[in-house]
Amino acid sequence: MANVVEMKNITKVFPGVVANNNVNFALEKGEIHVLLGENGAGKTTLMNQLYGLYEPTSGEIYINGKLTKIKDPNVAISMGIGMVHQHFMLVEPFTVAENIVLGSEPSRSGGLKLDMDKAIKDVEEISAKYGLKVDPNVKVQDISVGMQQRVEILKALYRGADILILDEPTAVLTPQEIDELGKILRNLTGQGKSIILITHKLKEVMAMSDRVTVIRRGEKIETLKNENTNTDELAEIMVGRKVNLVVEKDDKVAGDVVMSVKDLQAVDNRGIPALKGVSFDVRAGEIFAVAGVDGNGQSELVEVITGLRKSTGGSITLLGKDITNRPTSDVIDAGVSHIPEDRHKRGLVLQHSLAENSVLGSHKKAPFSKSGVLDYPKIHEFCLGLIDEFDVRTPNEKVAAKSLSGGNQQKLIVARELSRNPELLIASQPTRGVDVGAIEFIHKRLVAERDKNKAVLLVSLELDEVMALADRIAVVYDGQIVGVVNGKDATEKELGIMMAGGSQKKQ
Amino acid sequence: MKKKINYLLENVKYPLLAIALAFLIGSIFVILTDNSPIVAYSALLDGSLGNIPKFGETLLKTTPLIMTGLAVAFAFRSGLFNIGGEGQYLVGAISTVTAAWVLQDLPGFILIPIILLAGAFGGAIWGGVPGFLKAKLGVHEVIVSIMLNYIALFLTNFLVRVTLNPSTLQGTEQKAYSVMIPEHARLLKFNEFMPVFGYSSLHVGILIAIACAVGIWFLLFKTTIGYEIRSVGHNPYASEYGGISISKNIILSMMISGGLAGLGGAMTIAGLTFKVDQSSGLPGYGFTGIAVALVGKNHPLGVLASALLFGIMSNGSRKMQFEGIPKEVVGIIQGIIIIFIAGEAMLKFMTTRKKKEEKGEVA
Amino acid sequence: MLVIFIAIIASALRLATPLIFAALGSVFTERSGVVNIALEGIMIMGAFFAILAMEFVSNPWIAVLVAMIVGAITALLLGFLAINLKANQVVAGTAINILAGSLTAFLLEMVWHRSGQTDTVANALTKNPETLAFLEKIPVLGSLFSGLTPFVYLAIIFSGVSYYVMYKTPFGLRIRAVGEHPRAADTVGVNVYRVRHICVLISGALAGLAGASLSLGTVNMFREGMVSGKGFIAIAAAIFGKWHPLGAFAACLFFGLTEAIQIQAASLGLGWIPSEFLQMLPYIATVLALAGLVGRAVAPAASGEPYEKGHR
Amino acid sequence: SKPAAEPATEPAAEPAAEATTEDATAEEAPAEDTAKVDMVMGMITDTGGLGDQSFNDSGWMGLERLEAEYGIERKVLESESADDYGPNLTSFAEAEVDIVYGVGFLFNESMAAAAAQFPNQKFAIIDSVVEADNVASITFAENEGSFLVGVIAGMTTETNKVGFIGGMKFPLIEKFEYGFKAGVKAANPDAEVISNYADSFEDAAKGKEIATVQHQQGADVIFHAAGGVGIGLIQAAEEQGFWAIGVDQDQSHISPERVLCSMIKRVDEGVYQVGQSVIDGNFEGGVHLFSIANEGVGYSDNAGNLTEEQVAAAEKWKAAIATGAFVVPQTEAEFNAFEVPEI
Ligand SMILES: Nc1ncnc2c1ncn2[C@@H]1O[C@H](COP(=O)(O)OP(=O)(O)OP(=O)(O)O)[C@@H](O)[C@H]1O
Ligand SMILES: Nc1ncnc2c1ncn2[C@@H]1O[C@H](COP(=O)(O)OP(=O)(O)OP(=O)(O)O)[C@@H](O)[C@H]1O
Ligand SMILES: [Mg+2]
Ligand SMILES: [Mg+2]
Repeated sequence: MANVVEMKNITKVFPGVVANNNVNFALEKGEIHVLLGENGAGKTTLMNQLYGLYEPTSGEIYINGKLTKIKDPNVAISMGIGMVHQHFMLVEPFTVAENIVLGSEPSRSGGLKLDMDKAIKDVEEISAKYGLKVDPNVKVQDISVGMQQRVEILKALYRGADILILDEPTAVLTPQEIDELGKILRNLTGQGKSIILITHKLKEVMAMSDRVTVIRRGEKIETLKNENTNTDELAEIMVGRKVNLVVEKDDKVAGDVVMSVKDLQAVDNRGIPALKGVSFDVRAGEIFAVAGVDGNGQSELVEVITGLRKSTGGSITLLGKDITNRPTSDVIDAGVSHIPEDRHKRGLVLQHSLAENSVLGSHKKAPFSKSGVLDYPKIHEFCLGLIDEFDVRTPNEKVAAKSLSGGNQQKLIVARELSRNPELLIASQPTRGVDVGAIEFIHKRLVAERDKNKAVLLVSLELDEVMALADRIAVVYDGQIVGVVNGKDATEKELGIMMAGGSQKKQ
Repeated sequence: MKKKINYLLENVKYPLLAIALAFLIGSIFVILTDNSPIVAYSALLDGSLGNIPKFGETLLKTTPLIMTGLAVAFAFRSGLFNIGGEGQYLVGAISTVTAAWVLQDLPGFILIPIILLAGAFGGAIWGGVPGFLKAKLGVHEVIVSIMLNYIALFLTNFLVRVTLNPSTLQGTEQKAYSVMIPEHARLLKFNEFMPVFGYSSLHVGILIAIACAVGIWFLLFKTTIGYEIRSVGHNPYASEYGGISISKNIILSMMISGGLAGLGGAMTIAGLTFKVDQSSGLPGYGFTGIAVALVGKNHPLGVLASALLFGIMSNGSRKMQFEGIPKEVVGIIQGIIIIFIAGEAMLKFMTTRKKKEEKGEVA
Repeated sequence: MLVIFIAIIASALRLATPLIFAALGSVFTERSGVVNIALEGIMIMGAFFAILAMEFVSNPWIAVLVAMIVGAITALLLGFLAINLKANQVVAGTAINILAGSLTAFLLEMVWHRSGQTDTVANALTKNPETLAFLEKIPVLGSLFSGLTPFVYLAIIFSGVSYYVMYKTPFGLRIRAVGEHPRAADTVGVNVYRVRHICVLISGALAGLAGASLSLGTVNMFREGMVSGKGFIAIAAAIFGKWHPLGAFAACLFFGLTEAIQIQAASLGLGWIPSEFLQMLPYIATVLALAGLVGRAVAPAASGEPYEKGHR
Repeated sequence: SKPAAEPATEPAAEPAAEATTEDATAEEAPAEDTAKVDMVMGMITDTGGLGDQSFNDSGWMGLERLEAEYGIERKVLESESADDYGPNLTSFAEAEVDIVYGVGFLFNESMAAAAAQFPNQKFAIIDSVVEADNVASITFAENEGSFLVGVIAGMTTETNKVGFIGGMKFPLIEKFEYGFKAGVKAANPDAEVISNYADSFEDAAKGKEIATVQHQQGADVIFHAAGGVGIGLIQAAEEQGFWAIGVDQDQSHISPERVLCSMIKRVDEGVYQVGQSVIDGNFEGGVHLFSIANEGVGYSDNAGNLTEEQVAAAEKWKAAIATGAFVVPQTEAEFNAFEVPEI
């Protein structure tokens, strides 16, 4: 088979970091090729060079056999390369159609008039052609993540991409959406497209791809054919050691109710009801999971509990104390810790040092402050302790949080939240976008909390995670709980049906 | 310790380079006026630092700039742009006069702190309004503070012309300025206890201003209030998540910011002018404060240095005018300095490239 | 009453005109993600160079063009600092404001050998253009048109054109994308730096025009202090109008109207109000309008943030 | 170079019609003929600065004459803000110049303080009175000059409406306003005066707007005491075809066809005379009032727009005021009580 892309001896140096070291990579026509590697291994960097966002420090790139200097995305686009970025590159207040045509707008009167009608028609056409369903007229800020993903793919296809790069496209998708994406991708290769996929999920790697290239610490380790490998081997190559992919967890009888949620109601940012009467209890010594497709009220549920959003009805009781609509600081004081779903938006003040971040939420308490004055020596000492205990990879505790990789940022957040020794730990997408090593670690800590007889509320879009960790699983659909099942008995199929709003299981 | 010195050097290296370059370019303008740059700049230095009284006058000019610079810097730290220093300064001034008139029977040691606090309080209210509207209604603080600048100006003019006019309060003829604050409400002058300050009108306000800078530094970087304000400035969502009230901190920070500017106005009244004039324009300290803050990198201690720089230029320009050099030249130099400091990246680029070239030569 | 009403409208339009140009300029830069606090300074430059140009040319329109070019060049400095050097945009703008005030005063001194003001120039643009003289014959409304200057018509036209550019052209889509999410624009091949530079240049030209409309369009001369805060009011108007060209236009008109009412206060029977309170009227009305009606103004998301390629 | 060498304004703002003999000699006297007086005289402007077309410029012209005639050296400090007044005064005093002028009544309190601090320094203040032996207070009867142009306005108006534009509502500016109103009343009891304040001495555009509005309200003669704001008035007069009356100096050069006449306030003369007394060694503190009686205020018509009849009337009132036949009002209260005397 012909190589549509060949990257030869690519080295990319950022100040102080060698992100890619002499990497060789080839993409064959019509294949789906996975790039696999831990956080910070250099996958995104490699692809950004292919797409012209960064220039390689050294090395050569051949497209369809021809040496090409890709100095900016325009060159990449003209070479038929399209990229769907790890963090979506969508302009939120724009409509779907506007986002798709941006940069290659159809126009009339010699470019003086934007032809929106044509744009909408074009979008409808390609959307039908590739089976990617979107509504061209709605604003991106109002659509689900799954649809945003499709918009991103359409953006690339609209520009005539034959080579598609997808950077962690599944991190935010539901199982069904992931399946669907798999089908879409196969459909695309069927139409002659070639695809590079970046993901951390080994199961997907096996299900979706033809070949896998593993990168570790900026260096290419191996390229394998799918049929010749398995998840355990991949994990080992990736991390450089054996990884235990199964969560070890003993049976345990749950204790008293820690948090009781009754008939909770709330609206979303647009004022549309997002929670329509949700009730459940979380007990000491159990992991209670809320599963469901993204956008069914999970985010709002967590926000209401933690005081970040006002409820419009119902009540929340924590250890017998009413905390409904209390300010966040009261909720924290009542013994709730919270690993937020979006670590950059909520979890960290990226410009602050790790030390300052390590006391966010407890900064007003002893021993970190006394009569309003912060005790920095104590804070630094405390942070160093967390870094040590949770193996946060960082030069020291004084660097800004933004200089850490996503996985390490997540570890710091987990460390901070657990260090408060909470009665209730709310963990929202705790392993989103982190590598297997870190996943293993975070999962162990969640189970340890449960084993310490604390209550854990886990909100996750990943069924694997939910099924591996949860003692009980509540499935939400359209702002309501459609059913609660025992973690041990749950099957992926059954949960999948409920997540789609399907029939309720035995009550 | 050495690290600290290095850090300091790293931070002052480029501003100093910027100043040097600006003076170099400024000399073109001096030459255009048929004057010698050497004469001009020695006049600038002599006029501002030539002897102790002159230095005193420089510090006098520096005092309000420290306050408005701190005001802007502080608000910036919480993610807010306080362009309303002008109005807050004015309201601070008029509040001081009002308080001094109403409470004139109090003894000085009580009256002086009270009138200064009144000024700070007035400024805090004036800064708090945009803070409140931003926090509660999401109204952009920039537009409200610009509007409040003018409202403060006209309100002050009205109060001076009618309510606080000596003709109203003391039965004299109508004046274009307010009543004077009583002798015992005035700040101590340096020359009253340190005769070396000679004719200089420098008053103890400069010490208060320095104390404010140190206090604000402490508040910002050593206390929970500062921690919260900086957090809100960098990431309001994360702050909210950490149990920090965004609206409380926006209001608080605008009030502190306004209070600083207001105290600046108060000290000018209590230490120098003792009255407020009817005026057709804004006093200018609020706007200069923006430049002061930004040149000082929004750091309270940086503000001290940058206010001094502005004070030197402003006071030194007197002597330059004596030498027949238009005061505009100083304005031009000020602008260029700020441009170079803003374009620090350019200077860094220029100097690092030079280093590389040097290395290349060695190799 | 009708006469007063028409007089107030004419007055409002005239007073609003310089603000409109500058506010449109602010809309362009803010929409592309650059805060242009230098409008004030650029207006001063425009006002001055329009008059200076009249020393050399006799056609006032060429002088207007010169003002726009000088405005654009001044803005180029801002663009260079803010976009290429990633300088703090407010600092850069403040520097330009300080520089512009001093530089024009300095040049005034060098050219006219005095301070304060230039000579007056002949054939300025302070009257209703002759080609539109027929408008003055319209009954009742005629008196409205007789008081308008060519700049007033230009301001109205430019508002419409700006709206069209911003919302109906591919370039406008790119401007708004660059201001909201520059990286997204970058990844689809939109040159973020170029779009921002163009917008900054446009805002400079418009602010230069605003300055010319003050000097050439009202008093045929340049005076120090003639801009006196109008650049800042224009920024406020752009925010008030939620960074929409027509919104900004309406906001400027609102400012003009309140000021016109204040001048006409006596004939409206408001003469008993102390003049200072009448002076405050436009500003108080704005704050109330913002608090009561307009409320939250969400700035373009990337406004004020330098964009760096190859960073996240 | 700037002020030190060049005249601050073109000599366009020519001396008043009733030019004094000194004026003539001032222009002729060649500097080298005169024995150079080794003196330095300093002037501090208010925040309006040089180029204000008003008292700052006028005061500077007074020093210019001293420079031309006696070869003294003149220096200027322009105040950036109101709190510069005190420090500017002290820095001149510290430099031991021979006299320091503070231009503007806002110098009042700071000059009193400086005069006490530097008892051996000679000071002079324009438009205000500071009671100290070392301060010459140069004041003007603006109401009297304004009265005369009021008379002319009252005779000129055909609509029986005239306008007044003030800079800011200062007592000083009100002296212009009520003097003017009294003059209008004296010449034309039926005429109404529309009065507006611009709250600025700079905003020419606003001046034009106010003038336009006053003209639309019927005013066909408008007087201003508003510095640069008045430039807008004169522009409006020229475009819309009504009369403007200038202030402080003869402003007919701006629009010879449309500036009817100007009210003259000879700050230059005040500065000159006090400076001369310093040179002659007979400087005296106290009030130096410049009024119609000593030609310190008046009116001028360099463009020749006044009719003989108007000039005759103005001269009649001028004589009456000079002899003290009646007192021209300078405040609202005095104006309200003002009865037009029989002359
Ligand atoms: N813009 C940049 N500036 C400096 N260093 C960078 C930059 N981008 C990436 N790096 C460095 O390059 C390394 C590789 O980063 P990259 O984003 O390619 O990792 P990745 O494999 O995509 O990780 P993840 O799975 O977390 O997305 C990082 O560890 C980081 O140190
Ligand atoms: N501007 C930058 N300067 C330096 N390093 C950077 C920069 N941007 C990213 N990096 C580095 O790139 C690496 C990967 O970052 P990235 O944001 O892709 O992490 P991630 O694990 O994918 O996180 P997330 O899941 O939040 O996307 C990190 O090591 C981070 O330190
Ligand atoms: Mg990545
Ligand atoms: Mg990632």
